[in-house]
Amino acid sequence: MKMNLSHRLGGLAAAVPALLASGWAHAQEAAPAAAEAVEAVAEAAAPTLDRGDTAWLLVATLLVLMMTLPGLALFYGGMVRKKNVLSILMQCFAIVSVLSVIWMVAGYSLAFSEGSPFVGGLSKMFLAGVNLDSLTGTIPESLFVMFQLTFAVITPALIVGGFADRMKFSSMLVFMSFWLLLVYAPICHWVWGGGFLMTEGVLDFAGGTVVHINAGVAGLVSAIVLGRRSGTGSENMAPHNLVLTMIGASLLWVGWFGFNAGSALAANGNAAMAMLTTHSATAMAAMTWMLVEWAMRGKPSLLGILSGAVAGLVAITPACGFVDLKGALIIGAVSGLACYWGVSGLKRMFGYDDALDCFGVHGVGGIVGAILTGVFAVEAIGGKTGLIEGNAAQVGLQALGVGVTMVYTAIVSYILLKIIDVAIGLRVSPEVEVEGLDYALHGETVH
Amino acid sequence: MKMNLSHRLGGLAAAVPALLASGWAHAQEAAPAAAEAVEAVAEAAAPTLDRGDTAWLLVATLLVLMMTLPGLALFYGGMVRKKNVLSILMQCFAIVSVLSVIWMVAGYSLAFSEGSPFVGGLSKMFLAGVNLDSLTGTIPESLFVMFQLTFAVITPALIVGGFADRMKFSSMLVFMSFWLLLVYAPICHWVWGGGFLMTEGVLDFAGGTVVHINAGVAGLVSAIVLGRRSGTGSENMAPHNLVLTMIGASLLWVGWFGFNAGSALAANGNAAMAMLTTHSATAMAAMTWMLVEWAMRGKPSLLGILSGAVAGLVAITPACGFVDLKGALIIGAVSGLACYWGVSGLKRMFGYDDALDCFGVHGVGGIVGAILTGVFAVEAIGGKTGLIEGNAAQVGLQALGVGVTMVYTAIVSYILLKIIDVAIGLRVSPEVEVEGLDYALHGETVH
Amino acid sequence: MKMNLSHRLGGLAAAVPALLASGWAHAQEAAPAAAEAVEAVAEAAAPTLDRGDTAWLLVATLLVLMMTLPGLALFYGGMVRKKNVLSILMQCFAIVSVLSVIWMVAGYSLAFSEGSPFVGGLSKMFLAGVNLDSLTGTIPESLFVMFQLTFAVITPALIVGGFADRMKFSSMLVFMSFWLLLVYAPICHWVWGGGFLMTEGVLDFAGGTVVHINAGVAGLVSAIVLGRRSGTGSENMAPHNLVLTMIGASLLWVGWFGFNAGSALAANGNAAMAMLTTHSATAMAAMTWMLVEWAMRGKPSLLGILSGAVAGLVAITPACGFVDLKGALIIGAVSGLACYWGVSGLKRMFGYDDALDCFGVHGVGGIVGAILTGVFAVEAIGGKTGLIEGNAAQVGLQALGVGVTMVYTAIVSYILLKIIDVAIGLRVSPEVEVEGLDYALHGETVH
Amino acid sequence: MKLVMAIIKPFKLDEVREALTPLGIQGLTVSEVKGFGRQKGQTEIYRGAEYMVNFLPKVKIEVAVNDDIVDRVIEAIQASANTGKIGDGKIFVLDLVSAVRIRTGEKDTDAL
Amino acid sequence: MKLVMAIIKPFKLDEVREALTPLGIQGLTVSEVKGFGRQKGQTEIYRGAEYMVNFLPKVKIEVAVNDDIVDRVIEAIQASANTGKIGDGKIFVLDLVSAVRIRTGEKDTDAL
Amino acid sequence: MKLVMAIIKPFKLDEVREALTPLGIQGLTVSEVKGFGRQKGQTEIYRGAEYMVNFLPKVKIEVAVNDDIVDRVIEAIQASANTGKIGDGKIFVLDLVSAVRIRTGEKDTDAL
Ligand SMILES: Nc1ncnc2c1ncn2[C@@H]1O[C@H](COP(=O)(O)OP(=O)(O)O)[C@@H](O)[C@H]1O
Ligand SMILES: Nc1ncnc2c1ncn2[C@@H]1O[C@H](COP(=O)(O)OP(=O)(O)O)[C@@H](O)[C@H]1O
Ligand SMILES: Nc1ncnc2c1ncn2[C@@H]1O[C@H](COP(=O)(O)OP(=O)(O)O)[C@@H](O)[C@H]1O
Repeated sequence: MKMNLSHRLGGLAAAVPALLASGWAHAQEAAPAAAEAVEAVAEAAAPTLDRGDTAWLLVATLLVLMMTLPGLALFYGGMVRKKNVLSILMQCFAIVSVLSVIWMVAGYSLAFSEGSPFVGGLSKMFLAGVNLDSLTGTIPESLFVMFQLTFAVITPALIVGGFADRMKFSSMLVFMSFWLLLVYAPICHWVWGGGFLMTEGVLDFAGGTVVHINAGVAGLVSAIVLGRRSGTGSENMAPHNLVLTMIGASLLWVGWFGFNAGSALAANGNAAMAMLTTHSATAMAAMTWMLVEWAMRGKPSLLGILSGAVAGLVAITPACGFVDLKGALIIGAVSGLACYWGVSGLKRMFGYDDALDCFGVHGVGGIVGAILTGVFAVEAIGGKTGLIEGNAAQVGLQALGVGVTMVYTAIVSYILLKIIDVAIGLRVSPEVEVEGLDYALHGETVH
Repeated sequence: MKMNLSHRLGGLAAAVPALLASGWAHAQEAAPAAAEAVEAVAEAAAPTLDRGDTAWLLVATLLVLMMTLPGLALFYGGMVRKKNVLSILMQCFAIVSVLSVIWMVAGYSLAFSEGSPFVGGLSKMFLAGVNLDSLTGTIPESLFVMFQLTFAVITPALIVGGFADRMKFSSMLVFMSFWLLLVYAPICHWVWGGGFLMTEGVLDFAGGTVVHINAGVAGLVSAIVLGRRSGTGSENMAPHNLVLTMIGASLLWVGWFGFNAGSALAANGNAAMAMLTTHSATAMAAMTWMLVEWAMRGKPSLLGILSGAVAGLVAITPACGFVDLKGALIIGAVSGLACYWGVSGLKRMFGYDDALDCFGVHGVGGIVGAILTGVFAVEAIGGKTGLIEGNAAQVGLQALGVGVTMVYTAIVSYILLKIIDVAIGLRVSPEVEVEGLDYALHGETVH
Repeated sequence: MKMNLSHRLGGLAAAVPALLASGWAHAQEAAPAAAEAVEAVAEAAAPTLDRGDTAWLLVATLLVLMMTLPGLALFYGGMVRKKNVLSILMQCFAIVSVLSVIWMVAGYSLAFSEGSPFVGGLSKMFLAGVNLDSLTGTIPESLFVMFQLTFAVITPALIVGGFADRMKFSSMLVFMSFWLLLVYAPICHWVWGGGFLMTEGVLDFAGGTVVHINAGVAGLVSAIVLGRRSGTGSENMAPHNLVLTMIGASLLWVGWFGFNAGSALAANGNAAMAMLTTHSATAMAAMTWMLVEWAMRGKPSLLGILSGAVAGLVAITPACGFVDLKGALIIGAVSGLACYWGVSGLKRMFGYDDALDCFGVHGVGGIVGAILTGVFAVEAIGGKTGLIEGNAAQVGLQALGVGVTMVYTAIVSYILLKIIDVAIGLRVSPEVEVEGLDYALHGETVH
Repeated sequence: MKLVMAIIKPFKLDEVREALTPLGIQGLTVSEVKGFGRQKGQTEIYRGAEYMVNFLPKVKIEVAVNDDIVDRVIEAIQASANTGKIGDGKIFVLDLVSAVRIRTGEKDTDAL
Repeated sequence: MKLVMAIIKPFKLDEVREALTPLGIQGLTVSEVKGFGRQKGQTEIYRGAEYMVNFLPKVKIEVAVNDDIVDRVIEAIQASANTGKIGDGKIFVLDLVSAVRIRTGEKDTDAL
Repeated sequence: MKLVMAIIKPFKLDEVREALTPLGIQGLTVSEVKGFGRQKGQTEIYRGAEYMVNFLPKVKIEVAVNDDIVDRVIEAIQASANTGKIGDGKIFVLDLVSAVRIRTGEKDTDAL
């Protein structure tokens, strides 16, 4: 997904309010460059289908789906108390179901059809024009639609970690549906769909910004808006079944190769190298977290090493196609440290109740990864240079990308949540929270 | 698996009794057309191996295996009471083991070697002639054998849902072994192996008829022959662990891409489009079931949305290579509704105890999918037209395919079960049922 | 991985002590032939990347990772008592994390760079020279590094079965780190990296010797050195949750296609045939174990059929690219029988406490498979002949390969364990063992 | 008042509950317990080896009743929980000093 | 001495424990039980069908106390476990013949 | 007859059972409970944070015995369940009004 398009970042300051104000106005005339860039990419792509690439992307797509169902659902589900585990699974499953439909109907079009630099158009609603022979690069466009869909559904599912155990199921669905259209689709357009954000200079191989920082910030905002879980501090909130969390983390690790190596959109050396850097950073981050926790708490925990692995996966996501082994190992180590601090020091410092550490891991890890991509990018791997090869400016560009995304997603997520709160309420009643969401909201329990 | 062969459907009326009467008689002279058609297919296939296609089919094969082990086993296992969960896993695992051997020894030959229009021959027993260089289309024949095997073992495993919690393990194995040879192999031959059933006109892309209607009806018959579980109505039969069911449903969803997109037997636009329609119908069906249940019962349940997803997967199976996005979404919505009714209204109406809703989901969903394939087939996707493009006759043809399969599998399954009942008994004793099959039959429990 | 290199087996007698004595001395001048052979292989390999092969190997790699995480971890985790399940998962996860880093830093170089016939060199430390365009055969070398890594981490993870429930976590990590470098890397070099062991005559398609016999023997040695679990004989040691074991076994089965068919390093007829023989042997072994247990104990158990499947997978590993269907079925049946005896008769005979039957399944199954490869190899499949085609000598060669590996791994594992025992102690205190490793070592429990 | 505590085979729970209803028993409390007793020798199969299980799953029923129906309660439990096979369990009767219904604060007989 | 046994709604456990601390109660024992009583009609949803759940999850607290504080203990439990809704549970009081602290061998009042 | 109820550390269960056998005890009933007491401060680690666990896993043994051996039973339990560390648990003794063996209908002493 290295579709880094030339565009003036100058328009940025005006862009966010403009977008909010004009809703889905397609400020088409404002950004002809983006549209041209999309065409250029289309032209550059070889016009024939490659069956090896297609085979790999078919698999990569289902791997990313597996990351959410059952991967992430189990990762999160094992961490809550027993009375809420089914609610987590339900939320993830419903997000995938409902948002998949929305993606097909309008999301893909808003993200990837020609539009303004800020958002795509409506010309591909209901996938108009995506037929049997349409190609994106060397793979069928229908496959590209599906591959992108899996990213579009896992991002909202990640947010669940922020508001777990206390949000109404109905409000959650409403929030997610609008969030997909108002936050995810535009940011996806900025970065991969011909939008204004990612000029040639900003690097994000597989979605550190679009997916992880985006979800991490939205999770943090929802944790703050909803408030702390009742019982925090007094009740035993320890994860009820880390076996589930371990299965989830493992499937995330395995599936992430589809996410990262799949983002090469081909079965070639780039994909293979992305797999190698992804795996190295992950292993290093897991090991680092384990050692730090061992040193600080006296015992290395399973939850710790699993969290470390996910931290590494997050951080290497933007970098995996640009850095070499050494860069990957350093990114892994730094992200293990940083996210350990994110879930302990940082969270305690501000006192928000990011229930499953959506921001502590995905937000912090995403930021670390995006910045370090600017440090460790080497020409031999991804054709781009970073700080260590003398291109100090890259770090600043990366920081800019991070900042814009954080601001936009924070503001829009906050407004959305507040509107829904007024309209139908965000939080379940205290009785429901005590009784458990499984039984109260879904009429089921784990026996 | 779009091997739709020209043949007179006229022979049908005579065919079923003839087959039953003559056993494995190869009425070769009765149907030269089929044999020719098989040859034609063989010739038409490109004579060289494509490594991209092969890569995809290697993966698709293991995905379909994963659908059964552990997918379906967990999906079903989570729904029974805790005392029976291991028995479900054991049944699925034993079915895969024993029936894989039978498939290699004789099943593949009966389904795919040259024979009569009603059943294949014995020339490929022990895979005679399947050597390193044999091809089926652009993939190795050995891979085609394996791909087909995974279909041949999941179909019987689906039937387990009908007689769960009360069938003897030994009788189950005997029943399944004969069922593979007497029901599955012939029907598979009719549809994909050059048999009489599927003339050019009847559409079944990935096995809605062969797999789902077939299993659904056999499950219903076994539920009726075995009778209700003791304790039905009085005892709490609620699923003991929906976490397992959710893992299972997720692996079914993910694995089903191997099933449906794999059935293109190539890594091309057809496979990609089949993946897209499969995913869309599934998401839509899951959402529909959730909404209906929410409206009717006041709460959306996890089991409901999971059931909806499976309903959608079943219904889109025959259609996935023939319909476009809109068709897929409609098929999804209709199947969600229909199967919701199948597991509640229909089951209550007749009072049979289809324990895990094998017929309610796979039977009803399979029928809905087969018929709607005839409605929504569009030329641009699969080269075939349906009702909406003016070809009303297609719906009739689809109904015929459904009817023939239902009648054949119902009759033969019934006879088989009755014979086994007389010979060695079908049902465990009431004490065993109360104690639980796990401990009574397998000497193990979940602690 | 059929990289069978010509080399005099004559050097063998001297080799083992020499290696032990000289540590990492690279007796380069002693074995120029090996180095040449490596070059020859490199030359023979087509110099262009094949995207179909690459797609398949990307998938095969993640499948083998999935075999360990979560596959093997769950397979083992379900078999222990509830108080130790997290410790098993933790050990597997930590092994993958730490050893992946070590593999990248030094392991790959010791196994696959040019060196002596006994061990590779240090020239590829930190993957020096593995860049975007390096190829191994038709796939990127970075992918080959990753594929091999997954073998290098599952092998130590298998050993966990031998010392489960009683080894200190810290000592376990130290042991595994050195074991990777001192045992796995050299043996891997002997067999696949241009080393002295596997002359053209000795057959091992996917690692029966390197992985399974190696791990089985190391597990046995550690079981003996650590001693029996406290409570053996008196306490109820029955598996606490066979649902986990079943999920694990299923993922092993599915993932093993990556292991075995992936070892063809291509998406072609060899891979497909390896998949077919792998599946057939596994199904046969599972069925055989089930029937034997049924006959001997009166009940077929889930743990039994799962163990049978793993036995079959192990035994077919060295054979899968050389034998045909009949050979595979026989290997399956024999391994089912042999491993059943391995976990019952053999273990009882000697009274060691191989907790999760690491030797009983992987050791015994590996030996059976290696020897029978020499019996059933047929020219039509793998280009090699075995006993049944008149080449009786092959059996002797296979036995030699088995013997050398067993002796080397037994000696070095034993010395390593003894050193660690003196230095930091191997075994947890009796109180910790009673309390459970989960809480005592990791501060966590399953609620 | 008495507290009747019965240890029974798990699958007899529903029958026992139904046997108590005609006596006017409106509530009872149930726990899963493990019993050690004369009933022995059950084994679990574990990889070809067999496993002696010392503790068997039982269900404990606790029901507070008025003195006047104690005997009929005991009889009803004994009749409904009986299979005639070893391991059927025991009934123990304890004196109950007082009882309170939390919701209303009602005492003793009114609380049952 | 008395053994006070209370059957309460699970989510009231923490409140009850906190209500007992001021009375000098230093220990208690808790078990998960299932209650059958007047509180009825809860259902689980199961594939569009509904399921009557006869037994509801409750928590049983057992606490051994000196005779002099029994009444206050009962009051404290009743007050803290009360929601006013059906199914709040019961308190039963039994006579305690003796008590021993295993660690020290202390007896009766000293053992509590 | 008495009902002896002991709350012990879980890993002491087998030892206690073995200590009771020589006294002629042929049966007992065991449940998993959670104990709150002086033993405190255990923590679970949770993502770098620590978690105070208030309730510790304990095992409750209930055994009905004849009056003549009550003292020896108490001693045996106290001796075998003792580790000398805080949290070893308690033994409570209750009066048993009657006992019935469900299988045979035998009463009281014969029922044990
Ligand atoms: N003395 C006892 N005290 C408490 N519980 C007992 C006692 N004896 C038996 N039990 C309980 O009763 C159950 C059945 O007892 P057992 O001796 O196996 O058979 P039976 O009741 O038919 O004589 C035991 O599993 C145990 O739970
Ligand atoms: N006679 C009884 N003996 C033992 N436990 C009882 C008895 N009656 C009620 N219980 C317990 O008390 C709980 C609450 O009783 P219930 O009748 O539902 O409501 P309430 O206590 O408000 O009258 C029950 O679930 C059961 O556990
Ligand atoms: N008053 C009491 N009533 C009932 N159970 C008690 C009481 N006091 C203690 N217990 C039980 O005994 C266990 C051990 O008590 P604790 O105070 O921790 O240590 P010790 O027995 O060594 O004094 C507790 O966990 C609890 O289960």
